[in-house]
Amino acid sequence: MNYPGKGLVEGLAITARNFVGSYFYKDRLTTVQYPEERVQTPENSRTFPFLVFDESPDKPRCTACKICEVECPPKCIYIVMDRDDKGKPLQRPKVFDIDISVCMQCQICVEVCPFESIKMDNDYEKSRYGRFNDLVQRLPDLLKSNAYYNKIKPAEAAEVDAKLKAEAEAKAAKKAAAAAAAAKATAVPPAGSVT
Amino acid sequence: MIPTSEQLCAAVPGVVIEIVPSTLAAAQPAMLVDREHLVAVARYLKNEPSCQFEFCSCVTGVDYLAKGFIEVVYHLYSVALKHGPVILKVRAPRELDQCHVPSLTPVWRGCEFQEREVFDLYGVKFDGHPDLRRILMWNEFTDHPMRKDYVPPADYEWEPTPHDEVLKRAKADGGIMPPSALATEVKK
Amino acid sequence: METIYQILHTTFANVPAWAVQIAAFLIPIAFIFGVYPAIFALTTLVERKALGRIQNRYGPNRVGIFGILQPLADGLKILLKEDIVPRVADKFTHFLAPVLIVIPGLLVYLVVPVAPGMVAVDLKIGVLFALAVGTMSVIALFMAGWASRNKFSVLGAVRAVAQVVSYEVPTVMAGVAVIMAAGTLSTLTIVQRQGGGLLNISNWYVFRPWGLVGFALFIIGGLAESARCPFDLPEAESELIGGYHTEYSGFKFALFQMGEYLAGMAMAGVTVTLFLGGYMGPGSGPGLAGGLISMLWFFVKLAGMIGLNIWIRGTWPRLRVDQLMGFAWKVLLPLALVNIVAVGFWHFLTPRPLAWIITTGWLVIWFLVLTKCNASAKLEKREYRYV
Amino acid sequence: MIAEPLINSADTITTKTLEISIGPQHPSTHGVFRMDVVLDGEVVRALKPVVGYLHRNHEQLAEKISWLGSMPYTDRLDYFNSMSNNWAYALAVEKLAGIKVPERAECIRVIMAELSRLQNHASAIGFLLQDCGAWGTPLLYAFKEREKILDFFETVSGSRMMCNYFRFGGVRVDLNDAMLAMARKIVAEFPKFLDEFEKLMTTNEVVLARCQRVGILPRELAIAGSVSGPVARASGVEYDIRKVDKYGIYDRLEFGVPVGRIGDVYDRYYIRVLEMRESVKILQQVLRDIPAGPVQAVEVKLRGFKIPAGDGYGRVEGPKGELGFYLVSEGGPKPYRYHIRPPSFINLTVLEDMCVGHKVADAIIILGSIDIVLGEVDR
Repeated sequence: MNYPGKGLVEGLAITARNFVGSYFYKDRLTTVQYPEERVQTPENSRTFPFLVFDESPDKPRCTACKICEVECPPKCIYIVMDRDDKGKPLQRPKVFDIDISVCMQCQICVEVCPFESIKMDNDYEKSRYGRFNDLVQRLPDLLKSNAYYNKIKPAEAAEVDAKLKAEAEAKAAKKAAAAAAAAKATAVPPAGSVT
Repeated sequence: MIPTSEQLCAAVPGVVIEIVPSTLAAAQPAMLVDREHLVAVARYLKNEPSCQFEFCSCVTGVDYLAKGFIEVVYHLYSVALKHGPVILKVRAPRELDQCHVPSLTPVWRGCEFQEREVFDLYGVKFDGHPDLRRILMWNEFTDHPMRKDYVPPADYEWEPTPHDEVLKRAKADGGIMPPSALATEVKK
Repeated sequence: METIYQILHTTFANVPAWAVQIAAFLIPIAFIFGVYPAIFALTTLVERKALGRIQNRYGPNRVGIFGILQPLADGLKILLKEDIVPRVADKFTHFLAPVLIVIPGLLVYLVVPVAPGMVAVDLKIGVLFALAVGTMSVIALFMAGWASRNKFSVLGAVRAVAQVVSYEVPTVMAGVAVIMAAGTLSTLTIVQRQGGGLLNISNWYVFRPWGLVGFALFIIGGLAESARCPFDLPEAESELIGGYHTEYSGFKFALFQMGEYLAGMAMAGVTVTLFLGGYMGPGSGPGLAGGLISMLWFFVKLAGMIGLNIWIRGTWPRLRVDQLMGFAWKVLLPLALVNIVAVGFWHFLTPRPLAWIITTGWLVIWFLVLTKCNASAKLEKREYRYV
Repeated sequence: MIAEPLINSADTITTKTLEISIGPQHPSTHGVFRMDVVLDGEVVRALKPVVGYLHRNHEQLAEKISWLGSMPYTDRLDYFNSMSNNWAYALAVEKLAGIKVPERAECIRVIMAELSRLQNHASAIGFLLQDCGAWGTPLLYAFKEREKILDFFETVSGSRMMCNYFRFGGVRVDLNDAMLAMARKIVAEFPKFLDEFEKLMTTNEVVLARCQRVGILPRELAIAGSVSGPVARASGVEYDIRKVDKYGIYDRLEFGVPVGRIGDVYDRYYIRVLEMRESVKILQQVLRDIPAGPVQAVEVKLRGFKIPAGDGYGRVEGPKGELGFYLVSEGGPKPYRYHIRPPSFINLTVLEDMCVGHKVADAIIILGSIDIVLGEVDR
């Protein structure tokens, strides 16, 4: 039956249902009281990058090859390679700054990094009071342990660890094979022809 | 069906059409038309029953600094016959005073804002455009920013991670140098 | 007022007459200035919580348990806010407008009876006084809009004046229907006439055919007068940013909010008095106990009306200016006039069932005629084909 | 004293029109957008849109970074649906470079684009009714659905709105079973939200009074003004790029494209509701049988990716209209010219024709019905 105010009354019925429903059903009351309750961010979620180190903070995986600095679209990474007193480059960054007011969290640096050393964090509480220097994350703030990486992203970290272990074994096997070949080469000449 | 250049030459007397190929994968050849006959070709493409290109999808300006001209590209589609893009290209010399191209807004109303944008960013003046004003930049802006030889104003704000020309300019005119940029860096 | 004077005089016999007279004056004023602004504060909280719940979210629940102290916090915040007056504004009128908007809202409560004998001033022309004072806020709206020298406020002010004036006419006509039925203009006697009958409810005017139509007209008139949804055009956020109170901040803005809410509650109070039998309800009667229960009944009905306002605000979008005017003049006014004729039938046709049939038939015929010739908001035949 | 002849005051009173700028900072201009409106009382006499407040010159930025580097920037174009922006850019590059996309990646792309269309249309009609004056209720119902879809995007790509999920030749992350189950749940619950929303708003007399016969866009003007997307289809233009270009696997999916007739604000509102129902149909088909297989074409290098010299134009049916990318490459790792065909910007061309003659309140709704996003208008 179609009386003139039908649409209006149906609208009232819907809002009434939502009003009453919000007291009983969870999906009718979707607010999360932020500081007390927190939404569990999914594993893939990414905020700002951080550098991974295996054993100690002064030996990060990063070798300051600057690939991420070149590939970063908004150019927010700044790297200076560490040098010992004689000027020989050490495979380590002396300065590694990320300006998180410029970084747009696009994780291209993670994709292009050949040494799996830069990964995306999912800690989103990074607001600061200062505008200039506070928003630049320097090397000490960026360095986080591999254990932390496994804690926040278990699946991804496990995959990365497996890959690194496989590479390490392959390198070790190659080195062992090369050492064996070198040892065989030195052993053959003195003993004459050995079958 | 998409008209061939011969058919267009027949339809519009005295037009000079050159086919500009694209990559073999994209296979979207374009028709470079000279400036005088552009409007006639456009009207023909729009009103010809077999073409009916009445939907002008995209108007773009491209600055070929090395070759010395600015190119305006029109992508036309037909809504009635649903067939693919016909691409019209027209070239104008880069110097601001000679950079004139006949406007196609009288033919397709949709080009109005897009041609204003090409004028605003590239400086191509469209003759016959009903309301040629700047659309994206503010009115007092004099330059045309998308040209390849455009030099942005040297306003070095605080930038903790400076790179290449910003770093050079900061060192040159003594801008505020963030500590990390001062770290001595020996060229590899 | 006289009853309070009697009560005081008997209890404090030895106090001189003039002191009792002053006390009898001050108590109702204190009651009005105390209770209704408190209800306003509570309504802002209840509105925000109810709208929140409608929209699947909590309302304010941080200040005090369940947000009870939120009105206090808002009041304090508004007090501390800087009061910006535009340089080009007409200073005096800009200052006077918020004051003038609150006064009519409070004056209407003088004639609204809260309990038997408990009415601030028992005017013989109560209803006329209430409706006349109600429209005084229009002048304040226009003063605010014009004084702030802002194009959007002028647009809002012009809309406010047009809307309140054009909705005042059908509302007054609907009030005339009740006055004819009750035979008096005094609100106290109107409420007494609606008493008696089954459980003090069956005699309410809303249960008469013409009363129902009058009640609907009063609700729509009340919404339009206090510029609440779906008639909140004067301060339509999406078009005019803030309408007449765009250039107000700080406590003047709070006065505007209070003026609007008080006007809305005043209209709700008058509607309750005229149609829902004021303080009449099961168990209400003279004497201390009956008085308290009747006061409870009055405030329950008032809360119901405010709840309806909030419910509508959470659901319906707003009308456009010309539709708003058309609706008032082309639909509501004829309906109100027809309603008066219906009351005439009701009064002179003594056998009750015959009266019921004639008036109901008359009203229904006219209702159909009006909706037929004003058929604007109907879904046109629309066909969508799939390509 | 000779009595003056009676003169009709209407002839002598010269009323002045009121120029107001519904300015960059205004509650219902969907971002930093300004309309200089000439009002005669309440009626709009002239309306000039003024844009450029959010102009970041994204096209010049793209000329300085690699092809992949500007993929995250495409999320910031129409920040309501970063997934279909990514697809438009990826499609243009693949068309230019001739890259083949594996089957599973195509299915994932359709899922993401249609989910992005759902949440865009839901918030578009939510905002439209917010402009009509429904104080937040429809918008928050629409946002409740949108949150579920954004949570799905965050679970898959890592960020709710700035997904940066598509790569040339496929997508970045594969969908595991948990993600697919989440997507199926969203698609199953969406029709319930739509029915409730329609009951709240579609037959509401005030909405009908406000939206019917307002801002009518005739079919010829829509085509001439290069209007695309739901705005054009509401006026009767039977043109949907998913059906015309048949990109991705849209040719294998059965879905209808709703086309209106009158082309007023109500049609544009209802076309979006019908399009949402079609998108749910598409999603159900694709989610039913997703093939296994690789998710990204192998031959695409991550760094130093070069495209042979030439130019190309690739386009996608975005929720707001035809979103196209015109790319010119000179064989180097950086694009020589990177142009975006923004649907919201071009749909504004006909805004004035629709608004003149209506009231101020209608101009606001007509703008809301076009559903513009300023990130895309100003680029």
